Amino acid sequence: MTRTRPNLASLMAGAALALAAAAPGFAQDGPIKIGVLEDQSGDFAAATTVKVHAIQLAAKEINDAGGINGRPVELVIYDTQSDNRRYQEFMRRVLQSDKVDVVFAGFSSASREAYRPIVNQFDGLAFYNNQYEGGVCDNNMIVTGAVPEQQFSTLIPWMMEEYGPNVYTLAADYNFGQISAEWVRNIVEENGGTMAGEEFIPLGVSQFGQTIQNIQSSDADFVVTLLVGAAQASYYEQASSANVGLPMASSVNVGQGYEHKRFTPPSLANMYVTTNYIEEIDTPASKDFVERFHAMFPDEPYINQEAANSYIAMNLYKQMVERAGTTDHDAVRAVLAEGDVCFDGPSGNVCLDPKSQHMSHTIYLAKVNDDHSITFPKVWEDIEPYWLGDAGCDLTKNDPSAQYTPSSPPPAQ
Amino acid sequence: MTLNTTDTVPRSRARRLFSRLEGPQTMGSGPAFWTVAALVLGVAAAYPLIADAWTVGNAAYFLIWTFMAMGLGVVWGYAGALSFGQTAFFGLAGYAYGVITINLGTAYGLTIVALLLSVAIGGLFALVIGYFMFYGRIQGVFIGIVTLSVTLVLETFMAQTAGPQWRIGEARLNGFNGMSGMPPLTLPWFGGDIVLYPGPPLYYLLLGLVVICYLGLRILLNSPFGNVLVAIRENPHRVGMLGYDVRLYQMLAFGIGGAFAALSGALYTAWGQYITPSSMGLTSAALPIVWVAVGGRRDITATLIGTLVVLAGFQTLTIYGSQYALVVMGALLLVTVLAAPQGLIVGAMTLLGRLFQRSKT
Amino acid sequence: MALFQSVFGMLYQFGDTFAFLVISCAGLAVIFGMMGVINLAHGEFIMCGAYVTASAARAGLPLPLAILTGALVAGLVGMLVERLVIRHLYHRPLDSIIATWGISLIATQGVLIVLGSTMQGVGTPLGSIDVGGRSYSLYRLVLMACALGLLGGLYVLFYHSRFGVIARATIQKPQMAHALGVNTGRMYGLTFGLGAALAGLAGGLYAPTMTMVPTMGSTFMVESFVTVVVGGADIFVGAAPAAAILALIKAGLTAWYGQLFGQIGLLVTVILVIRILPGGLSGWLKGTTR
Amino acid sequence: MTEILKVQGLRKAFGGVVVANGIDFSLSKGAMHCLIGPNGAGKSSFFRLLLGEHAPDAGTITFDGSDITGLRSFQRIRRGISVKFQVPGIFKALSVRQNLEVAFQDHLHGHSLSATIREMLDFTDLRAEEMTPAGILSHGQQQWLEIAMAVGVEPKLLLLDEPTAGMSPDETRKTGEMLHELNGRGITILAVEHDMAFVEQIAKRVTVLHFGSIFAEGTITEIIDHPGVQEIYLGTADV
Repeated sequence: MTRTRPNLASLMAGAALALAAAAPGFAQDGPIKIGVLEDQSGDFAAATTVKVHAIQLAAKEINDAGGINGRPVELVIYDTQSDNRRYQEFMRRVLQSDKVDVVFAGFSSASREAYRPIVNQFDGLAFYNNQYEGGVCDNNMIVTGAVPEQQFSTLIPWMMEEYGPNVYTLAADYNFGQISAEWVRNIVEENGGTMAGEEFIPLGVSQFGQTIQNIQSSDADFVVTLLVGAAQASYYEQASSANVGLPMASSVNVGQGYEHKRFTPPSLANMYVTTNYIEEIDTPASKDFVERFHAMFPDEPYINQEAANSYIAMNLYKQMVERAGTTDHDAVRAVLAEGDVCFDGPSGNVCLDPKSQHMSHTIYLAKVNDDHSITFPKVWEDIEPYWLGDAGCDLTKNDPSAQYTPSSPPPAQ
Repeated sequence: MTLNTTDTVPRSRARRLFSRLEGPQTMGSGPAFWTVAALVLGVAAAYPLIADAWTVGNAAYFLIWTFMAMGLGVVWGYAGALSFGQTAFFGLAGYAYGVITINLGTAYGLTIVALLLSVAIGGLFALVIGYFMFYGRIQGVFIGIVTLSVTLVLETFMAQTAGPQWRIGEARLNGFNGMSGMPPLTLPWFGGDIVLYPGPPLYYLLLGLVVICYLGLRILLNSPFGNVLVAIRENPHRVGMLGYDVRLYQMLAFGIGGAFAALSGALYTAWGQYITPSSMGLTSAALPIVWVAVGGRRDITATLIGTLVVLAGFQTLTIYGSQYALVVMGALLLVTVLAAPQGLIVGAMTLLGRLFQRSKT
Repeated sequence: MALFQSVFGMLYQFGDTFAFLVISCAGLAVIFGMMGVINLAHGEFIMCGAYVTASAARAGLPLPLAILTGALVAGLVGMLVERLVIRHLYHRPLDSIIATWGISLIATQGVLIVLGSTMQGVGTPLGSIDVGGRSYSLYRLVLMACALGLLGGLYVLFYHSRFGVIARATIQKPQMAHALGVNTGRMYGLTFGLGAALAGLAGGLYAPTMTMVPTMGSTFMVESFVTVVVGGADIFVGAAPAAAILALIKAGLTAWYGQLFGQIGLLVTVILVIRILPGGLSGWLKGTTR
Repeated sequence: MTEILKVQGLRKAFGGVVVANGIDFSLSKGAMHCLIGPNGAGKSSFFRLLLGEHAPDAGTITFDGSDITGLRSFQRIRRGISVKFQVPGIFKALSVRQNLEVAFQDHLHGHSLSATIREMLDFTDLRAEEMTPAGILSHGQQQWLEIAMAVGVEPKLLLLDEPTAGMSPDETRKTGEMLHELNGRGITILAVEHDMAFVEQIAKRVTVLHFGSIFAEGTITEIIDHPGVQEIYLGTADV
């Protein structure tokens, strides 16, 4: 109805210009820009604000030491408000408008899946520094968080040996819970145990009367709790007041949401968690890390495993760029493919696996005592993220950009 | 506000249609309004030539949501039924687009077919829910409760479909983490398909769609159908006593609103190649109501402008105001309801109109 | 013995769900039933009560007193909110939904900014009892008693007290009450405050059993809305049987099909009830007795 | 003369309250008829039954030769029954013109719609208020607007529930003239009315309703002279 439309040719030219401008910058001068998308408000803020601080700490240390290849690090930080849509908006913004060299992004798996298509579209490079259900085989992603095979292949056999072969799993009814429960089930079977029960709880449920009764009437020796979110965390208080009295095993609690600090003792007593870092670890490297952290952020409530992973990821990226001599993603990945990208940090020595671009970990078994203090009955070193590589994901050869699970593995080559 | 009715005899069907672009149900009429509208459209069309790629893609993203808002404007502002569950149709269409495109691929413009099918599925589902409600004499706030319950049931159900058994053909529903891997809209073109990633081409497609939908709604709302809708909002009993089947009109309006929400949902999925159950959750369900309420629900122009302003405003607030964004959002709602119950944009337009009138006389 | 054990178990689960529904919906039911206002900030009044209770208890107040303090503070906040916002919206019920949702946003995020993302809770008191080889939390039994006490107390308050008679008269015939010299504005304020206080009481009672986060109120919302809607406008005739029926449905579905079906069952029930009994249970019960 | 409306054995009870107790009533084409009776006599309920807002427990309603007992309200309206309520049932936020458009657009289009609207504006003397929101008209004007809306659907039978309630004597007289004109055009009119002067002005015949039954029927003078009517009507009305 108006005649103001530009003609098609000029339109296409404009579009081409715009697209060319959108391609990731290859300038080798000026600062290295790092995008940070983490939830500083909303449901997840309790566990993720500390990740931003860890990245800021690493950036400061790197800059104080002369930057990466002489170029300073510059952070571009957005609050994603625990909202998947904000991840979509801001991932496009950091890649297209801020033209960052690398992004550190995401807490929930849903948020990662929300931004992953955008990273793929712009061929960006993103670090996901969270423990999760595993299985992401994507050339544009580097994952430093622990995955189920690392946490459960250590935790479950140890618990079965200590307390008995009958296992009851209580898991959040979504991807993380279901896939983790699948891992638990498989490992229990491999080790000759039996599942005394398995129950899935919808997100947001806060009343556990029936569940507690189900557990009590089963003959479980211990309960694997894979509960997520503030509402579901009410389980511990309610189970404790009903005097369930069974030991608990978990891969999510303590290491992430520091429930032992937030809940009133003894609701979490006798819980065992496999984590790759928590601030109670008393190695010299860890103590030093906590000290430096508190020097910069004196009011930090807790330094969790995600904070350590974020800090480690910054240093791994620094190393890869220095060895590649550029921030170009192909060059950086070529360094990763050499298979010797390692870093001896607060959680011990870790290395990146070229096939899956996931990270090996030292896994600490943390036990919550009656007064909610932490002891470490067991430590496993150099636990590999083996499953993806064994299942057929090899990012040095091809890039399916998909997420696999034990029940839907990569297609046979 | 200028009231304008055409007394002239429309000579043809087309003339009559265009005469309905203006009318008492929509604000803005006369050469001044249309000149401004044309100018705005001109600026919008020239926008990609001056703005950078991200800004254009981001503007396209904002445009995606306006359909759901305009649909809610019809249902709530014009037909008087506050639906809290437009996201049910949004989400359903999003998943439908994903399932269809993942299974059929992008050849022969099939993504466009998938888009249309998704809108039809969302619209049909809305008609079914509308039939259930309006023919069951559900009224007032209970419409909000039923629609909210519907969207929460869908969310709760979709959130637990992570297992491998939940697949439709090639498409895995993938539970709470959301479905991904669907292609963006793809136009068949000589010498290779045009893939509409967020950028100028998608922006122009969406801008065109917004113009078509906006003008189409103006015509619809000023038509006899729109007259009856507004009359139902004012006094449903009387409308029935004028010989109209009120339930049928309400159901149709609800179906239209649902189809618009579905259009947003399918476009959103194509835009981000991702759809998640939380897009049907409580927070998402409330957002369209905020846009429409703040902009002004009783006028489609105000709804359109208000939605864009609120979306852009809150994103800016999130970028610069961080965690205070949600507080400001709540405060804005309170201020709107208490100080400008007809909506901020309608309030501003009325004020402007009054000033304009005064300066003329 | 096994029979006794399972019967007691089922009764306990039913009572537990019943208590949760009654306690969490009472405040909403008073505000919706008496004033016709849909209060989307209901969950935030619950959160307010819970936070105040936890703070007071950890400051050394005995738990019952702390819970009452929580209810009182929530009630006062409710009266303030009524004064500033709700009062202007009695003739615009849809707008009051939006306004209360705005309040809810401000409260949730405001608490997050001011008090941080979590708060340490108070442990559940009273320990557990053993019945037939299973242990049950004693505090949950107290909650069941509280639910019954709450229903009784409200009945007495609204049908056998001066406040209740005036309140019901004011809400049914405001002009008449005004003409009779009742300060109707104050009655609205008090009624809304009572609803908020009941929400605060719910928060206080459940504070020892839950995680304390700014969004904790939202976990009460679905259940309380479902109960109020199924109950219908008259909370005394409708809410108690609605809670009983819903508790049966939810506890039954959860026991036999798991938590997912318990959740979905509630939502489907509310849709069907609205469709079949537009006036809710109370409308239906009254209709058949007229 | 043929019957336009025939009601046989109409019964309706709400719980224990009987609002229609076997009403037999008929109305011939072209009549101008008034329905009177004390408060609670069942006049409004009778209208609701005729309009299909309540379903009767027993009895049939025949309109213009066909049984409409099972039809929904809007279907009855489409057959040619129209109604004007006691409280003006207009669309207050819409302009006078829009009110009329909504009323007429279902069967009129384009030129004939505009012509009818103009005619009705003249008929009700609302020409000057065409663009005024109906909510700010005077009470009498609102009543006339609704009469115009009710007439515009071209009814065969027009039901009026206290058309002059709240009107000034001058407005009442003018309303009576309007009704005579409409009746002259062939519209059958059935009105519930309290104002006996107005009844005298318009009605040829009057039916008295009492406790849900027909108590008496006849010309206005017959009814006024009827001793029983005076007793029940005045007796109750005076309280």
